[in-house]
Amino acid sequence: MKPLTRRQMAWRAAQDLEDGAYVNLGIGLPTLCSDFVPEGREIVFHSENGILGMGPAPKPGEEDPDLINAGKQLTTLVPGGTYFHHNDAFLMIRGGHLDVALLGAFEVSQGGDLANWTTEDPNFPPGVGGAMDLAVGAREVRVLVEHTTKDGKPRIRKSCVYPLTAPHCVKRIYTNLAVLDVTREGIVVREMVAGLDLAGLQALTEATLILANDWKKLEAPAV
Amino acid sequence: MKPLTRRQMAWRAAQDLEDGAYVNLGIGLPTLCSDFVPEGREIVFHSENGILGMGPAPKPGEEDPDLINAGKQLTTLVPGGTYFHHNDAFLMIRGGHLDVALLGAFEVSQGGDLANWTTEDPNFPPGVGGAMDLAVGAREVRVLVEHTTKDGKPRIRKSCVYPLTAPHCVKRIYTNLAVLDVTREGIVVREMVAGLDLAGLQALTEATLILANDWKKLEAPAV
Amino acid sequence: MIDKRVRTLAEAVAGIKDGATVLCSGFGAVGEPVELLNALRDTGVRDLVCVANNAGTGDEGLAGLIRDGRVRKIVCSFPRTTDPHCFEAAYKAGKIELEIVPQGTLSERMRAGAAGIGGFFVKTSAGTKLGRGKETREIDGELYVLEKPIRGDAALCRADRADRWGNLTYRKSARNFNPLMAMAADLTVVQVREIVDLGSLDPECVATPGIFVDRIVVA
Amino acid sequence: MIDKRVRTLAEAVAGIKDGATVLCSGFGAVGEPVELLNALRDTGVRDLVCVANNAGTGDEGLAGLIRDGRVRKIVCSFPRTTDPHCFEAAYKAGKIELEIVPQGTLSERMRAGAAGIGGFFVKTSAGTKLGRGKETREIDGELYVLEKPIRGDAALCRADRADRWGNLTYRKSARNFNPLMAMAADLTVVQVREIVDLGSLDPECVATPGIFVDRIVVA
Repeated sequence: MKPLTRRQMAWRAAQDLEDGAYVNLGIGLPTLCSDFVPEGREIVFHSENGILGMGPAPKPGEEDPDLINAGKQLTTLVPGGTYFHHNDAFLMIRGGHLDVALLGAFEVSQGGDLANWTTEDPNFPPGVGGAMDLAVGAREVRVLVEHTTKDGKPRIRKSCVYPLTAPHCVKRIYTNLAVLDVTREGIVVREMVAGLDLAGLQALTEATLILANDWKKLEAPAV
Repeated sequence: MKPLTRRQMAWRAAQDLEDGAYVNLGIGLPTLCSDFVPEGREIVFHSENGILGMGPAPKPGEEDPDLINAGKQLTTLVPGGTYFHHNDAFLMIRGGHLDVALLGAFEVSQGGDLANWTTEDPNFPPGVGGAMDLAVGAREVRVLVEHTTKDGKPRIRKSCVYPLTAPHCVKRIYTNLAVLDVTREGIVVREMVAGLDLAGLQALTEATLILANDWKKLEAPAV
Repeated sequence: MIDKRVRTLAEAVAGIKDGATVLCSGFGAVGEPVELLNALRDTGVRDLVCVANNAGTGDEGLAGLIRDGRVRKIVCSFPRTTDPHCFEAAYKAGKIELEIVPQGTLSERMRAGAAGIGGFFVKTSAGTKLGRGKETREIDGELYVLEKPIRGDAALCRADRADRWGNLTYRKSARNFNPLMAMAADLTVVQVREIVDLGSLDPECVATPGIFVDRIVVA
Repeated sequence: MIDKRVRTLAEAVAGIKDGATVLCSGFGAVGEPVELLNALRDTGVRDLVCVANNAGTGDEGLAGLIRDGRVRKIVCSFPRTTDPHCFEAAYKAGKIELEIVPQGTLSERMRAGAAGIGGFFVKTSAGTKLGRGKETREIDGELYVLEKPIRGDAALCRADRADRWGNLTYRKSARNFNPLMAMAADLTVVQVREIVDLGSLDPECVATPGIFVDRIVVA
């Protein structure tokens, strides 16, 4: 069994972004997806700090300190991009105008609850940013997350242990091992990496998994 | 006794607009006030259809059909003026950003209630426009109104007969006979036209009037 | 590729169904998408609920829809604007339902519909006939009424310039309800004076980002 | 004559009192009115409640106010941004109170404060720890929480260009919270890169109309 790398996970998630979609990429792993938009598709990336039409990172010498993404990294604007204030940025989020929010997670529950804002570590002050707004507002919430923690504990659980970002919001989960859909019947495995079977994946997952009849091998190029 | 003309009433109301004030002028009589701003004062006129910094009516040949005031008359923009959408225009109104709304009225009550949107005439459909928003939102609501109806009935009443635009909102009333302030103690006469005494004014007013100690003669130039 | 341009007015208004709630922009005739409204009438659609500031002026646009009996109900702040004879005739004949909403409340209700706000409290109309029957609440000693969002099945708007992504600019006071209604409907259709190349509108000066727009047509 | 220009940073922040609620704009350091915040610190003011997206970065601006113990409480969405050491030290020492508000809710609460909205219902935070203790309501089958407006005694903002009426434009993503906070305070003070002649800003492209602005200073 060969798990996907983080860049491969981002590549896989990017394949599902449809031409013309308005998409918000969460801080961290999801941000990588913008590097892997399939040729010929126009995706409009939204940033909660007032940008539609974010482009790639600037080339050396073309950085503008007034142009950053939600993760506070320097970014660029593509032709057709626009600027607006924070309140309009969140009107877009909360009002259901974004097609997809691709978010990171600590945990996802069987019912699609998302926990991605605090581990309640007393050493760190909590911070929520725009996570809760994105989780309730985007038309479809997808999550990019390693299948387990570093010490092997499942991140896809019967119910979340960490405080929720929003209940019942996640539709699809991309992990380094599988692509999973949250459905009324439970969590359905759409794709698994080669060398893994349902029992093997279930052993790394607390939530009960259902294997789709038409499940596929999860593959990604070396990116 | 010589009542003010409508233009003189507008002139008188305009004298109280302070330098730098943000002012919304209601449709009809109040709109005339913009012609009488005292020399040297910069007043910023607001229009609920998305304009700050309305200027005078356009000169012949300079009309722009896309530039109208709230009364749907052609208007102009002064240097420093700006355009914005309806929702921002009403954010300014409701959020207390306007210093003064100068409105027309059917009736004003002793307690400052304003009735200016419908007479409930079954022959005409009602229409409220921005009147209720202006009445509750402007920092100070002033009213310009003929002291009585054409058939001599008082417009300044103990309580309004017509449906209210907003309760307790009017601060000052300019009529063709007097300038009146709505106070906790009652309606105080600040100015009266020459030849009129309190008894004479009271006879034309249903609300109980109090004469200010320092009341003045209400005078206006021939405008 | 994102391309929101359509070639004809008929394509632009296609799919708006009988009984739809249609946000009709404009302040009087200024900023009114007259040609789109005429095209909507030509589809034969009926039983519309139209949300607008006024109730049509002259014989074209919203007035034409009303004259031809296509509007079951109008939600507006001020029905009698310049030359409202189509509306007045329908109203007197009892052929159109009228809901009067204060202009700022109308605007804010659509913004709530656009912004995912489930309801909001305003002072406007509290203690008046238009506030009757509404839930009220005293907040910091003042009376507020609860207002609910309005969303359109469709919004018909008018702008000055657009690009193929649907980014829009307006001219002067013709902006009025357009950016607001464009945000508050499931299908937003915009007639524009001119379509320009992507990237030629100043990104600091776009009044309606394309995310809110579904179709644009030159008219 | 309307002239909102002041000559010095000290004049710009004069009159902000101990205990004031101050809206501090910026997203991280971008769009942060660092020089105004430094000038505010220099006034010696104490016990501030600061409303911001983050809790300061580096040692200047909001971070400096926190480091010097001037901030009693911070209301923000994400305290740990780039280099938040001033905030972290104060937080660990128990010297600053922290209220976490989701970024969109924070933004909408300030808009409500600016717009005369007494309260509003949003889905954000419903069913979560941050929604606990809030009034809830089911609307069309979904759970909403009631949120209340935020207003500042003062707002400190940063813009690109201004005229003497206080009309403002911004640069790129440095716009962020600035137009919003400028609307939501009793006293709005803005530091700008440049002041231009009245009438030279395009009236279609002013992002903050001067009505919201009280003082401008070049910094």
